[in-house]
Amino acid sequence: MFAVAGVSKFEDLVEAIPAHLRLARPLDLPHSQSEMALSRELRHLAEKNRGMSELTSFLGLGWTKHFIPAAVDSIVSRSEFTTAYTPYQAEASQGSLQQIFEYQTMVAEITGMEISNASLYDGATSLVEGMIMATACSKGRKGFAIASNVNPRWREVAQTYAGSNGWTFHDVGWEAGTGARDRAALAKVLAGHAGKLAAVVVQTPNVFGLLEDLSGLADLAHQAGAVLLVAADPLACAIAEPPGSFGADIVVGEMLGLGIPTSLGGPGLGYLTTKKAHLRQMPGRVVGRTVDAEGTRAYCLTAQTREQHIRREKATSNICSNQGLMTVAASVYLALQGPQGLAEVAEQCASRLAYVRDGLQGAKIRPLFSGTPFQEEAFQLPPGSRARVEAACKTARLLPGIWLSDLLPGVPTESLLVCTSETHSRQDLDLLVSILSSAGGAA
Amino acid sequence: MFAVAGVSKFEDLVEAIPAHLRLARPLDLPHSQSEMALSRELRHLAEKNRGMSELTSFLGLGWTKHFIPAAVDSIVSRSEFTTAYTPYQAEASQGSLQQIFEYQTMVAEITGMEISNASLYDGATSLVEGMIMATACSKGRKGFAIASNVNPRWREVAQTYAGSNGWTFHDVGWEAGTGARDRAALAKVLAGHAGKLAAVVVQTPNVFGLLEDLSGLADLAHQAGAVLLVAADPLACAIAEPPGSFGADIVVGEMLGLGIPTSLGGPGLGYLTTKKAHLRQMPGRVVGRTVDAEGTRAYCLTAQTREQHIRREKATSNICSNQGLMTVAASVYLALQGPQGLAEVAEQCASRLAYVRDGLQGAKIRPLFSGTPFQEEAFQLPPGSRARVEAACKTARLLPGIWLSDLLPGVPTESLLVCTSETHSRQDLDLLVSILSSAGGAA
Amino acid sequence: MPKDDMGRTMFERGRPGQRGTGALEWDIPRPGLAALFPDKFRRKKAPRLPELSEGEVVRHFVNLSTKNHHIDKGFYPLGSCTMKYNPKVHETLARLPGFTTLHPMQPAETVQGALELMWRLERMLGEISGMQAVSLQPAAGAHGELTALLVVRAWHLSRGEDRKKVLIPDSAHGTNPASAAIAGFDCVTVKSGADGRVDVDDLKSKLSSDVAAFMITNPNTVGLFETRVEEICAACHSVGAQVYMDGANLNALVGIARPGDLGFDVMHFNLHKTFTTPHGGGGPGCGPIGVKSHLAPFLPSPRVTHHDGAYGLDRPSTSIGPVHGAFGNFLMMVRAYAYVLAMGPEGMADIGHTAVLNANYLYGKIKGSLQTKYAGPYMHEFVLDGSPLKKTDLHTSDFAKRLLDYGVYAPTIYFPLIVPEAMMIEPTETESKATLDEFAEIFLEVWRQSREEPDTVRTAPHNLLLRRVDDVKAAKDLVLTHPF
Amino acid sequence: MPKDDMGRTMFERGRPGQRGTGALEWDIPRPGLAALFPDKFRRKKAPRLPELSEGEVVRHFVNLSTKNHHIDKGFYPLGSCTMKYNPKVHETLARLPGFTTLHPMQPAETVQGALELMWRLERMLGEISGMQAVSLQPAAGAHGELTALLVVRAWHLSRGEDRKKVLIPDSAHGTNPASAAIAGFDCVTVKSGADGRVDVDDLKSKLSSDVAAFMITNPNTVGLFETRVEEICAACHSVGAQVYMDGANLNALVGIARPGDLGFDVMHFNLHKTFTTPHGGGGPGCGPIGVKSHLAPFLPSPRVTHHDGAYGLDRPSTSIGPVHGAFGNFLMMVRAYAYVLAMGPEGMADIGHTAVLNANYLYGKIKGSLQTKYAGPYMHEFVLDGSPLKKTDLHTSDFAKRLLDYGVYAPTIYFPLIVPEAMMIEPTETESKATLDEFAEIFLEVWRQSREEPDTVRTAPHNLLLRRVDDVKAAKDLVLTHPF
Ligand SMILES: Cc1ncc(COP(=O)(O)O)c(C=O)c1O
Ligand SMILES: Cc1ncc(COP(=O)(O)O)c(C=O)c1O
Repeated sequence: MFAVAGVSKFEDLVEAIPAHLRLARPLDLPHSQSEMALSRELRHLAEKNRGMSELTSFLGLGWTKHFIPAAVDSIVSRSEFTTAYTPYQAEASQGSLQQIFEYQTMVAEITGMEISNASLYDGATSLVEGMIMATACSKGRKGFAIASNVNPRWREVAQTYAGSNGWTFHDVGWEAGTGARDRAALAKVLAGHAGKLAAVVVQTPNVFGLLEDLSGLADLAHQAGAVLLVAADPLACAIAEPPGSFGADIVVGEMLGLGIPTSLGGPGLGYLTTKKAHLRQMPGRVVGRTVDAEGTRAYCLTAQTREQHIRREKATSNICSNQGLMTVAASVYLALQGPQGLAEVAEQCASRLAYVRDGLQGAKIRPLFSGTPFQEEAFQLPPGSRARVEAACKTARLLPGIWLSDLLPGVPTESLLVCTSETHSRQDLDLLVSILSSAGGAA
Repeated sequence: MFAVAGVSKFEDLVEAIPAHLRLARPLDLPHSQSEMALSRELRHLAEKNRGMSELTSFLGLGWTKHFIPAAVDSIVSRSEFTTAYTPYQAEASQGSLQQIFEYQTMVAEITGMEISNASLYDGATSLVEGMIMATACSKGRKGFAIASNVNPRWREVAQTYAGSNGWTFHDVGWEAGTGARDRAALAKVLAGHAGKLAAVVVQTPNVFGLLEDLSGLADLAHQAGAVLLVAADPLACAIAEPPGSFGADIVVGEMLGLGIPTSLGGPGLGYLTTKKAHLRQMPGRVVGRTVDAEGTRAYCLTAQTREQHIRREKATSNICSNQGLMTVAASVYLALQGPQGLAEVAEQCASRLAYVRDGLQGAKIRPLFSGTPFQEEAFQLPPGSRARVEAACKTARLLPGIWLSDLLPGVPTESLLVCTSETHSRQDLDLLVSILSSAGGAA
Repeated sequence: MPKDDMGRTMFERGRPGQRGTGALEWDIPRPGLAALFPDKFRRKKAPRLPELSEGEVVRHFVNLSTKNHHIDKGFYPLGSCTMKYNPKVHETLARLPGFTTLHPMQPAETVQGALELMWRLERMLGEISGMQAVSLQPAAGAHGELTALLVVRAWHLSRGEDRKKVLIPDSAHGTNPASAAIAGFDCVTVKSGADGRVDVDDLKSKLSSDVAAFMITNPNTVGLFETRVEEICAACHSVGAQVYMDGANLNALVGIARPGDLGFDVMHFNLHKTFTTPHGGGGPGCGPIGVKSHLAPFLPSPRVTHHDGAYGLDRPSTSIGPVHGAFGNFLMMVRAYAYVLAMGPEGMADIGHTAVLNANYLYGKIKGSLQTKYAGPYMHEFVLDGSPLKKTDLHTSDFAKRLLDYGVYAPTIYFPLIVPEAMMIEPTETESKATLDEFAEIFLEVWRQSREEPDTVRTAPHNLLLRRVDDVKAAKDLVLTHPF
Repeated sequence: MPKDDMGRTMFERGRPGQRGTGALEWDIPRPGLAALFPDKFRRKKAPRLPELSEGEVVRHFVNLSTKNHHIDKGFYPLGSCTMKYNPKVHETLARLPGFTTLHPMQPAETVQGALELMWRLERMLGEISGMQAVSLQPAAGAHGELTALLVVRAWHLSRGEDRKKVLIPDSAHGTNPASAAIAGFDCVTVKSGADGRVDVDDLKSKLSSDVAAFMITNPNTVGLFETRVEEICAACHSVGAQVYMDGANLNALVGIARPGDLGFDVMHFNLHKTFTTPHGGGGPGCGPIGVKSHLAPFLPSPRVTHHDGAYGLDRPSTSIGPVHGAFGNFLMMVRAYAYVLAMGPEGMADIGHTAVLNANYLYGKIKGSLQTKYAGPYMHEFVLDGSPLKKTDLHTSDFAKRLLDYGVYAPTIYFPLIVPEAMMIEPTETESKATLDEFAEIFLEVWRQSREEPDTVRTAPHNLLLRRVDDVKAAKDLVLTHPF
């Protein structure tokens, strides 16, 4: 092969690398291992974790464990989807292209919006992309009226991007009673920053797991010349009126859970849907329907003049590789469930939370807020009970939820954010209720 | 749909079933379960077993655990292979057909024979099919000179078929020193049943794990007008001279282990290879190479006039469905290993046994026989030690092997048949040696 | 290039020394082959296996795979084969390490879950079939037939009778006579009547005290329920013969009628048909047998037992002995068990209902073209008489090949033997009306072509990777392994 | 029928009420939606998701899937994308429940294995790249670029400097300027010289104390190593600018040279290229960044720590903060870790060697047709100048489409921008010589057709399921969701 390559030895091929810059020693890495040996090692590492099949977990915060039908992975693992690249050559990539088109349709339907992109990295970065998009939609404004009850993990990521983008965040607190965004506070921000706001940013369900009432919000935002950016849980949208019905301009969020395992939070699947009028400001890939030279229906990447490979520093986003295969997982999941199945899963999640709430009622443990929860809710345990609860849970191999105060300033230290799903059996729920009632009940 | 079906209601369609014979009640079965619930139940059943990933096992007897590269199941699980039927329509089944053709080639190569069929149920039934075939090759003779050191589990199955087929078994014992078939005894049987023997039947490695020296055996059989039927371990054939080199007429055996997990012994994969001259007596499907109408290379089922759907009661076998998908597993495994990889696995197995033998040597635990083992060997523990060994193994979650006397009359009660493979780490081997040495060592 | 590449084997790719697996670890001393085996045992010439990288192996098999039709691709109307959808969860569950890593010689206390599953599945099959004892051991339908006949033989022998004959209808599947022959019986053919069912008079005329069993498929192979089943069973029993039901077509009956209630003594199941374990390109299947209690003592050993909450194994002395080296195709049982759980009593009843409706609907859609020889309504399948094709000098096989061009598989052809140019169509219950409609459209179009442009049909297929495959040449040349 | 069926969506199949999952168990009371949500929150009109059985869903996606080219099917010479074989064991390991069932908010003591894996992988990437600290958090290459630039910005700010400019060669990938813009920088383009490498004089002329960083791809996008890398780094450092290496082409260097040793301060890795995590039709990727120690305090939080045998998490106050909601694409890290273990030091060195040899061999085979603009030898890829196609009025895109007809994918086209009608070919190290030879043959044949029968090329593809797809119409009509 060297002769054809026009050289006589390997070194001739890399003569452009100054000799003193070449690596003169073998890399200091573990020795090459057989598949058997490395499988053993990885299994060993996996066994050092206590996964949710071993622990009974009520952790949520947008990364929710749902049951995933076997058909999902059976499709996802087909190398036709797994080992393909971004579908550049449409004629040899109709599989991925049509699948993305169908995904776009389903996400748009679920959120009640007109169009969707082909995916973003995760929920948190989808919020950031939504904000970048909002600045573009508002001709460069950089202020955000952002609810304090947006997932703090997502807000933190937005904060990371804020400095370099010159963004200012105007926090809108929550109402002490309902846990919903404070309408008066929002009015104040809107009034106080007229002409400067790119977007009003809210999340539903919010970090407390409570549905935000979106009615009238779009008008308020639009009157301020801002767009309405809503982070929404797609599963909640199966049974709750979606942001699109309330005139939201941009909807973002996380699809993990719907066909996608929690996997320490990644790979997840960020989505972004919007109005057709905002297409030119939308980040990321998008697939459109067209025909081939003979008029046969076909799909291809389109509206590419927004993207980095064409517009470079003027692109709507820097995103290139996104979460392609995760859209396959979500598409298969949603197609299997259909409207009925998805609604039933959502109803199961909410009903199981209601069961827990009812159970805790007996031990006088009440929700922190009076708002309407979907599948997650903060419960107020008696002061000083946290250590007792933690000890009891450890023994029972149970993760009871997230202590809100670890996440968010301004909440009592004994607020526990509990997330239920269809995967929790009645026994799981009873166990949680009994532990919280005895260890965390009124002393 | 009923209108098109020409009826007005379902009952009209089944009017041929006398009403009083119809089932008037729902079946008494567990209620329909969701995929989530039934997955839980099956996982629960699976967890009630102690598999070989939890136990350190030295069980063999032809069902040997080998490491299976991930690529095997990634191919096997493709629905193109999993959900296809027997490749009747060649033009729409070239995938399975070519795969079987390649499988046939590899099994023929490994056993050193000219042709192979497309599979049989398992090793035991492959022996039976070989015997049925032998009767056909010998124009209906029904006597078998069969070595007593053939796997007794397989012999038992042959026994089940013997009565209805009118077979007589003439047992050929083993040599007390080497464990190999007793040559003198064989000579006697051959002489004593001249004109009546369909086949001489031996196995290599035999039930003691020892290679049988096949030289001269074919001549002896042929002189008696019988065929030489050899049950052979395909992995041993990677490094041991295969039966084909010694003139065997029919070679049968089990491929489980080579890409196929042990799975309580099934599905396994019975194979049968033979000489081209015996094709007309061969049981089961076979694929041949041909061309299509334009001369393009193609494959199809062939030599079907031997089979039940054509010949009915005169068929060479009743087999119809066989172990198709398991031939995919074996084919991918063998293709991945290639001659080098397969030989290395075989060498690993044999070397690990040698390591155990060396280790036991120190505790004066010797092999029962002096023959040459492949990956399995019987060790003679001191009289009365079995209970001690069993107790120690239970504590160590170890299955040390098979007690030969449970399987075979005429062997000491403390002979332990130990099987090693490349999956045993040095620690596994050391553990076995130490337990056998202390609990089973000379008291 | 794609065309040139057709049929190229692994043996024609790769390069010497390449392998698709990494070298193994030698954490123990390596004595070397010479130290392990005396020279006389050592292999001199390595088997000519392929020498390829993992990527090349995968690419080879992935590309091969796409040359198959399969259920997940499209309609598969193979009569008698029950090509229904195989739920994906079965594949996941059958791969649980708690099932796949079990060794058949493990002590029973370490395989309680597996034994429990088998024990329960036996009882489920018993309930579904109305049989009183079940053995899961046979590895496929034909194996079940043979096993069942050995059981019948053992029962007769236990009563001091060495009966020699088995009666089989002329419409029977080839495995029936083949199994009977291997079980040591002489086969006697029973004629079908004008209605496609057993000619009961012919049957009666052939019954005698030398008849061990009558093997009958029900619904039979032309898709008809044997309406006179009670009379048939009574006639057989009156001469001491057993009645065997080939259960390949059980899909039509589940939840509607039970073989045991119909009077059968013994039957086999095809888990790879009725219980949707995947066909795997020709197996593995699983062919349990069910028997009435008088035959139970003779079932293959070992038997799974259940006492005081513990599962165990028993080898009754009355048993015919084992018919498989281990327990049969265990992982297929896992799949079937999951299927029964998913279905439940309601789902089970739907199977038969929908399968029957689909078959009759489809026949209703296409009967303007080819027709059946025997009048319906049918159970789960129907068999067309292809003789009218002869008018334009065509055969059923031509018609079948042309169907392939439209992305569907062909029906089972030339079986059963009692229908000329037979074309046996079984849509199954998992196909939607839309798919049946599409198939009907294709069928009618090929029928049109058969009359108006028969050459198109005669030279089919046209749209596949290959044109008509020359099976005559295959049988003549007999190239059965790669010629190195 | 297959043709008619092309492009038919799930929304055009199925029937109302159908679903592909069974009903769930209600082992708790079912309050009903009305009891759960006040009316104002309840959804009035259900989303129009498909209504299909499991079998129909599976058939739909299986059939869709086969309309893709993919690595396991054939050669995929996409330049800059490193389409190498993805070992199957990675897929198995990344599906272990001990990895997939983890929640990002679990206490560290319950995810020790995951943290250990990340900690080790960081160090492995550090050793491979010669960088001193690594963050695995960015979800793809572009995300890594952006993260790295935020780190650089934070470093400058920590020194009291708010630098505004980032220099980027004209040959750079589009993500480089796009990332720089989102990181708040102004982009300044640096010209490429006549040899295809950075024009160092132009670079120097643009360097100033307002330059935060110079982003450079090495080997660069025409497949050439930046020979003057030391001089470049020195020049940048002399004005206090950081040098960033886009590591998309790291595959060419592994085991041969290390970016850290070359003088770079910061870089990103594409685990989905060099470390062979599968591309998934456009992700998920994983784009770790590596930095020299002075930048380490600014890496994204949380950081994985290791003290006294226990792994934990730390959120240093100097950090730029998180760039992902959790830890990044964790399962991709699992795959990359397995890959490094499989390769070991020896295997790692082979990657670069074989990738470079394969690229130069392939160019040697085809250079009689189209040629590169810049002289080689090349590293892992080369870029052909497609302008000669204009003689017969063809474009690189036509040539690409015709290649598809032969069962291979097309090269990356029209990138980099400095080569007219660019065609960028990266064979990778996992392709065999036989495959390269086959591709060369195809390429030369298409070249012949380009001159002798240009219409064949202009109207390609001819052998695929579709003819040329009309992307102009797509961009005009903008049908981005199914029109119900
Ligand atoms: C009616 C009938 N009986 C028996 C069999 C044999 O079953 P198996 O292929 O499982 O051995 C078949 C298989 O096609 C069949 O259709
Ligand atoms: C040179 C170069 N830089 C950066 C990127 C962006 O990487 P990613 O797609 O992972 O965001 C690519 C991807 O193609 C690339 O080729």
